[in-house]
Amino acid sequence: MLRPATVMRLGHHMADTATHEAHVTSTGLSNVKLGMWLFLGSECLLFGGLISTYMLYRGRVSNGPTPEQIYDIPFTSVSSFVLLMSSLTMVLAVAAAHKKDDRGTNLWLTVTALLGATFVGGQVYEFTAFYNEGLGFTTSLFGSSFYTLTGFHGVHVTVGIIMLIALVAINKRSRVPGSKSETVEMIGLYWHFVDIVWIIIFTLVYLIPV
Amino acid sequence: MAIIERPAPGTTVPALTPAAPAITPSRTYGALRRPVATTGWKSWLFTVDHKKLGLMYGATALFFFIVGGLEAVLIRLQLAAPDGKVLNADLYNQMFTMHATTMVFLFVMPMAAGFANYFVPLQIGARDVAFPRINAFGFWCLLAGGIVVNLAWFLGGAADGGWFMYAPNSGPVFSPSKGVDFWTLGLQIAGIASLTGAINLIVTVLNMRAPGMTLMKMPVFTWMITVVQFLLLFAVPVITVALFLLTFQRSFGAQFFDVAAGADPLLWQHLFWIFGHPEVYILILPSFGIISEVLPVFSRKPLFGYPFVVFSGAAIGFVGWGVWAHHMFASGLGPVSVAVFSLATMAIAVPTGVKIINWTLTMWGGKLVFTTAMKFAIGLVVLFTIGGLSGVTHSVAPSDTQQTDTYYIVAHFHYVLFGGAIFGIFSGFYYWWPKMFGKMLNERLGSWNFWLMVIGMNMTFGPMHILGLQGQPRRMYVWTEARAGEGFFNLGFWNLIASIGSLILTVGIGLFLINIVVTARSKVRAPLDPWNARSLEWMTSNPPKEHNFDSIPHVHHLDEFFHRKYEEDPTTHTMREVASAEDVLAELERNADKHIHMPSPSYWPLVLACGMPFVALGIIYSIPVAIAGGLIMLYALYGWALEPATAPESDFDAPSSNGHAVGASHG
Amino acid sequence: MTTDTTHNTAPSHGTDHAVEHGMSTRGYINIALILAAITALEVSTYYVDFGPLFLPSLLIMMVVKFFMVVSYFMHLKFDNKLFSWLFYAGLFLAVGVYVAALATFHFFLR
Amino acid sequence: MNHRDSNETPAGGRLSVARVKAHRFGQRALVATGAIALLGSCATNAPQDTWQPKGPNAKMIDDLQQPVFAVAGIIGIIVSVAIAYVIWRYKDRGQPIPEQTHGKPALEITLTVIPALILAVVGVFTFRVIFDLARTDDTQLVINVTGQQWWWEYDYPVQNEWGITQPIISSGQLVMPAGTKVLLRETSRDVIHSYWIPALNGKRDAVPGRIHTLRLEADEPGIYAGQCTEFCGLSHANMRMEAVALSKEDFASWIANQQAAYQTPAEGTLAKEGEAVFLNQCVRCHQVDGLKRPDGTLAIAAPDENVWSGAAPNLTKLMTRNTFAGAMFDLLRDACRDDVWKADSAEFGAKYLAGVDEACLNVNDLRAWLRNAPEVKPMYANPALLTETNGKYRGMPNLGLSESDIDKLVAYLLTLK
Repeated sequence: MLRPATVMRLGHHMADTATHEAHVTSTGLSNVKLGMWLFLGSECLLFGGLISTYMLYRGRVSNGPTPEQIYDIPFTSVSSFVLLMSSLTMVLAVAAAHKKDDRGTNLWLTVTALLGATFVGGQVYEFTAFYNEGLGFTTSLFGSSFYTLTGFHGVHVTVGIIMLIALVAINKRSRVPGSKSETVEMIGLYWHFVDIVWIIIFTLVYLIPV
Repeated sequence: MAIIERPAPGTTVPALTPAAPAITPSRTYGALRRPVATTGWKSWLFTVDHKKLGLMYGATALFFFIVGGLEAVLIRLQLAAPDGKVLNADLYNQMFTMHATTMVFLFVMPMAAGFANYFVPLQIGARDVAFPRINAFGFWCLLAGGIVVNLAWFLGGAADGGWFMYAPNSGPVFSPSKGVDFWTLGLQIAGIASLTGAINLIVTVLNMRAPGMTLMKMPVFTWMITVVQFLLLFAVPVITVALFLLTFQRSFGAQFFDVAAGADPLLWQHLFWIFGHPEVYILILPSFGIISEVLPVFSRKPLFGYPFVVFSGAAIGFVGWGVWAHHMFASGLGPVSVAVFSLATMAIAVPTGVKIINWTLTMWGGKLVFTTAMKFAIGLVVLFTIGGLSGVTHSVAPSDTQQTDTYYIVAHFHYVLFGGAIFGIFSGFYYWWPKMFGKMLNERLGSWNFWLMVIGMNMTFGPMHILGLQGQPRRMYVWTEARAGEGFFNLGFWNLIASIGSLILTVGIGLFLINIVVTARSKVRAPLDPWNARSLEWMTSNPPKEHNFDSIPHVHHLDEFFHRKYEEDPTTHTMREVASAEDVLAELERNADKHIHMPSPSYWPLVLACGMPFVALGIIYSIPVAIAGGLIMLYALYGWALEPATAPESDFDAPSSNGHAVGASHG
Repeated sequence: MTTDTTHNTAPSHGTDHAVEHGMSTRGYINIALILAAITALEVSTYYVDFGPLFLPSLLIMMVVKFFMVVSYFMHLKFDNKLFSWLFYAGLFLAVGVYVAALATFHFFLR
Repeated sequence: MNHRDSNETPAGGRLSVARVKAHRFGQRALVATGAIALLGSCATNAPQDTWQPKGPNAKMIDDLQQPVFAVAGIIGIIVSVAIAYVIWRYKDRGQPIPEQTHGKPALEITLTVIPALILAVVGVFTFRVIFDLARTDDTQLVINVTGQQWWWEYDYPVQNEWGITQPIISSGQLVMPAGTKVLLRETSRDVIHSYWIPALNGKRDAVPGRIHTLRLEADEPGIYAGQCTEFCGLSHANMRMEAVALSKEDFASWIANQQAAYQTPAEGTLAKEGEAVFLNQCVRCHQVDGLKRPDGTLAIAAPDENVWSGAAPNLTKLMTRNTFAGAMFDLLRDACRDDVWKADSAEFGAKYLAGVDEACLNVNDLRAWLRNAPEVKPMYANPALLTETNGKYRGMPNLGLSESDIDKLVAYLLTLK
């Protein structure tokens, strides 16, 4: 009979059990990574719904400006390019993390966060400009669905930036090189997903006229 | 969120060697120290144990079942006679909205989640789920969501737009009370529970199976739960979008369903039913799974055509995505769409029929033992068949235009959901009660419970077929003598029968509650293997220890436990016992693992979930409250992110308990 | 599902990891350059008239960019196929149901 | 491994015996289902019975659904009997635990293919009926139907071949010629409603911002009951409709009367005083075509300024209808109502066209309605929340009329024929 006393949640068993038993999963894949991919699959349905709502309503302008009147394609192209490049810096951060290069990881994570912040800043500027041109959240169906879609995306980017900054902070205190490499990879997946959503938004929302 | 519950293979190994000690966050960052209580209320509030959470899901669901049931009784009392006076129109509308909402989102879904939480890890031979803290968080979200939705009763009236909440009737003009706001935000919070639960259980099933348990050796209950989690994973975000649009319209003046601005009310219907139809299978498949466990056990035979049952379950899950518009045959979609969705709906009847056939053939040639669990399982097969066949009659779209929004539909889905989902859940109660609490529910009371429910259910919902075909629409707070007709099929008589039936049903369910009390007071412990069961969850004590299994069994068969107990006689091909359950268990204990580390309790899931109702109330009443809720959540996330899933000793806020085994003493 | 790896094959997955992260920094930069070039081409549709090719070319470029990021930056091309299954299941369902829903509004006939 | 797939197990042998038995049961089931159907068609049923089509569109649906019901019934009986048999036959009587057989794929596939084939056949017929019911190219008469909380407005656009030379706006009862392919063009002014006359066709939602069509055709003159079937708020239960089919001649005289000029009541009568009350109160929302104010100007109702949905029933020929308040109440006393509803198709037209006179008027309900409408028909749960509609009413408000005003109004309304 197993003594209840041996059933402990104590840390000093962690090292040996962790390296032997707990790591072996049935598929050989990481739990967190599986969970992240499932989450991203789920997010497809979320953004799909928001994009569809926008597509259905983009031409319904009972009031205020139409998309053609206010979209500033050159400006949005630049911010799209910034977000696209942040995917490159993100992937470089992941590569550095796998090489246990914490300096490189932190550098690229910071650059990614800055690029993301630039994108969000651009979005704030864009929203302000649109608002001043007469497109409020409640102005028309186009306004409501545009701000909801791009707003949801912006919130995702912002959450990503917060995670990046937090990760850099935690990483800097870590004494073990590469200890957060999987976390870096997970945030990377999230970040790239946000980028591919923008790839779709940029084409469907901005480039294709009503 | 990149929250690491268990270290992942390969990538983080160096961090965990003794030479390079891991960070101990409580020391480094000064977040709350970990809770440690192993008994008392604290051990429940901060638990991450999948069994405790399963029981908490179950208790919550049972509470809401009673609430939803009382709502249903009030509805039937109102409709017992023409021009009912029990409820006024406004209360009636709230009542049927909340009855459906409660039963769907706060009873059947969490009850299935409870069973899934408790039994999926046991059935696959795991010691916990993949993300224990997220699991706890999911439960608290569900509870928070349920409270928020029902809070509206006390704050100016509950939601009154029907559970389908069609726009524009759900807009601020046509539903001016705050009920719909509480409804959207409450369901949004409960949706987080479903989404996190889905990710958690899928990863658990994919990654944490015992050695040898391939996917095609998994018990069917686990399979069906897995299919359901995939449905939730992909369906919840769709309703999330719909609910956000409605919240933005009601609280922030967005125009999504404002027809004057050019909106199309059918957008809501599509979003709702793209979620809503998979939701139907989310409700029924767990019960299919339960009886696919119960029928083989009490037939002493394996499930007939296991791969067919598994694949038909998966097929139902998949085709279920292509049939949502059959809820909209009268909405004016145009003939092409109607024809396509009509044919797809017929197609989904085929895999459903496969299951009925397989259950029947499972019993064929068996050695049938009619325990209460078995009776409920057989009840499901018969009643679900009736519901399925009435479903086929309205897959025929033109015929559906006569039937939709009448009591015929009410009859149909109650045969499917009451006769199907709820009978399955009751079967699960009787079957798994000894496993969960170490005591067996009283079989005599169980028999009364079953028969009163069968009679009550058929008396309540059977006549609704007639009512519907005689043209009585749903969702009417009164019906009138002028449209009741005469003769055998008059509405008056059958409405009365239905109402009487609902009272019988209430007595039947009341007996179950009495049974719980009687069982809890009884001193008789359940035997180790009361049913001569077949799957892994029975290969441990009743109730299981906190770590589930002393040693993780290696799996060689579908129905591993049965095959450890029985061998085939080579001449007669019948089975004879070679080992008792006690022998099998003793074998496992002999090889007990030396070091078992379990995930540690945590404050953060509860704190994080507690922030959400504040955000919801804040959106409804005052934005600063929402900001306060957001700050609570941020603080919880901060603490969570720094806290490892399994705590180092120094983390605990009290001396470690003296090794008392947890979970065994709770009945 | 056929992605079930049994218990005893798990140790071999260390070698998968080498493949998983096999792309060099140079490779990532090349991908990014291609992505940038496609983006430039996309933006050019705003200035140059593509005629009847306008819509199809934009959609094709969008899809190419999408899958390049998913395959290379998100490693789906190199990773275990299970990840692809999970993600593409969501993507496929999303595209399927929303395109069907929009079709019932006669969205594509306008 | 002890999982063997043997074809010659005892269980397999029993199976085929059972199939023969099941077949026999199937035949009995067919007879039983037929008997139930017969019983159903003989009984006097509710007026909204969906199994008694009275026109070709509903007939098309019925012809499609009856075989489906029959097949479903038979399958249901087969399954129930099979399960009953299994329960009886394989009950634990101390037999040994049987061989652990895992299934027979061939049997399984057969039992999958059979329902699939049945459904494929059903599918083909369904397909045809869906498209037949969607036809709009053979329409003979168009009527616009607009739903609002909680009544229907019927608007007959100008169609000279039917003698409709000016638009007719009516409510409460849909009047149409029998034996004629009528096309309803439905929409709504507020929330979604659904138009449903079970004897004539299935239901079709009336959605704001969209126009949906619904074919209606009645074989015989008569009155056909219906009910709004999309949940539309507080008085959803009270939103009823009646479709009246008249012979072509009767329909022509109904049209002629609807377009006849307004006749003001004689001076000095109670009705004339009622007209003054009407002009003072009711005309804010309710239009009576041709009604003039004392100064000689036409009285034009402005419901859009007072009611959220923007319309109120046009009362021009109120007493030619048999219902009021969204068909929630009858304008006829019960005896007179039954006389019209139960008239045979030859006499029906004349009885209907006679309209409502003082002897037949359901004066109690009408007076209760005029006294305090929201009390007899729920229209808003909480008057304090009317701020959401900028103070506009949801349906008819309580006008606070005195009993003598009500006397006058009733007398006046009786002249609207």
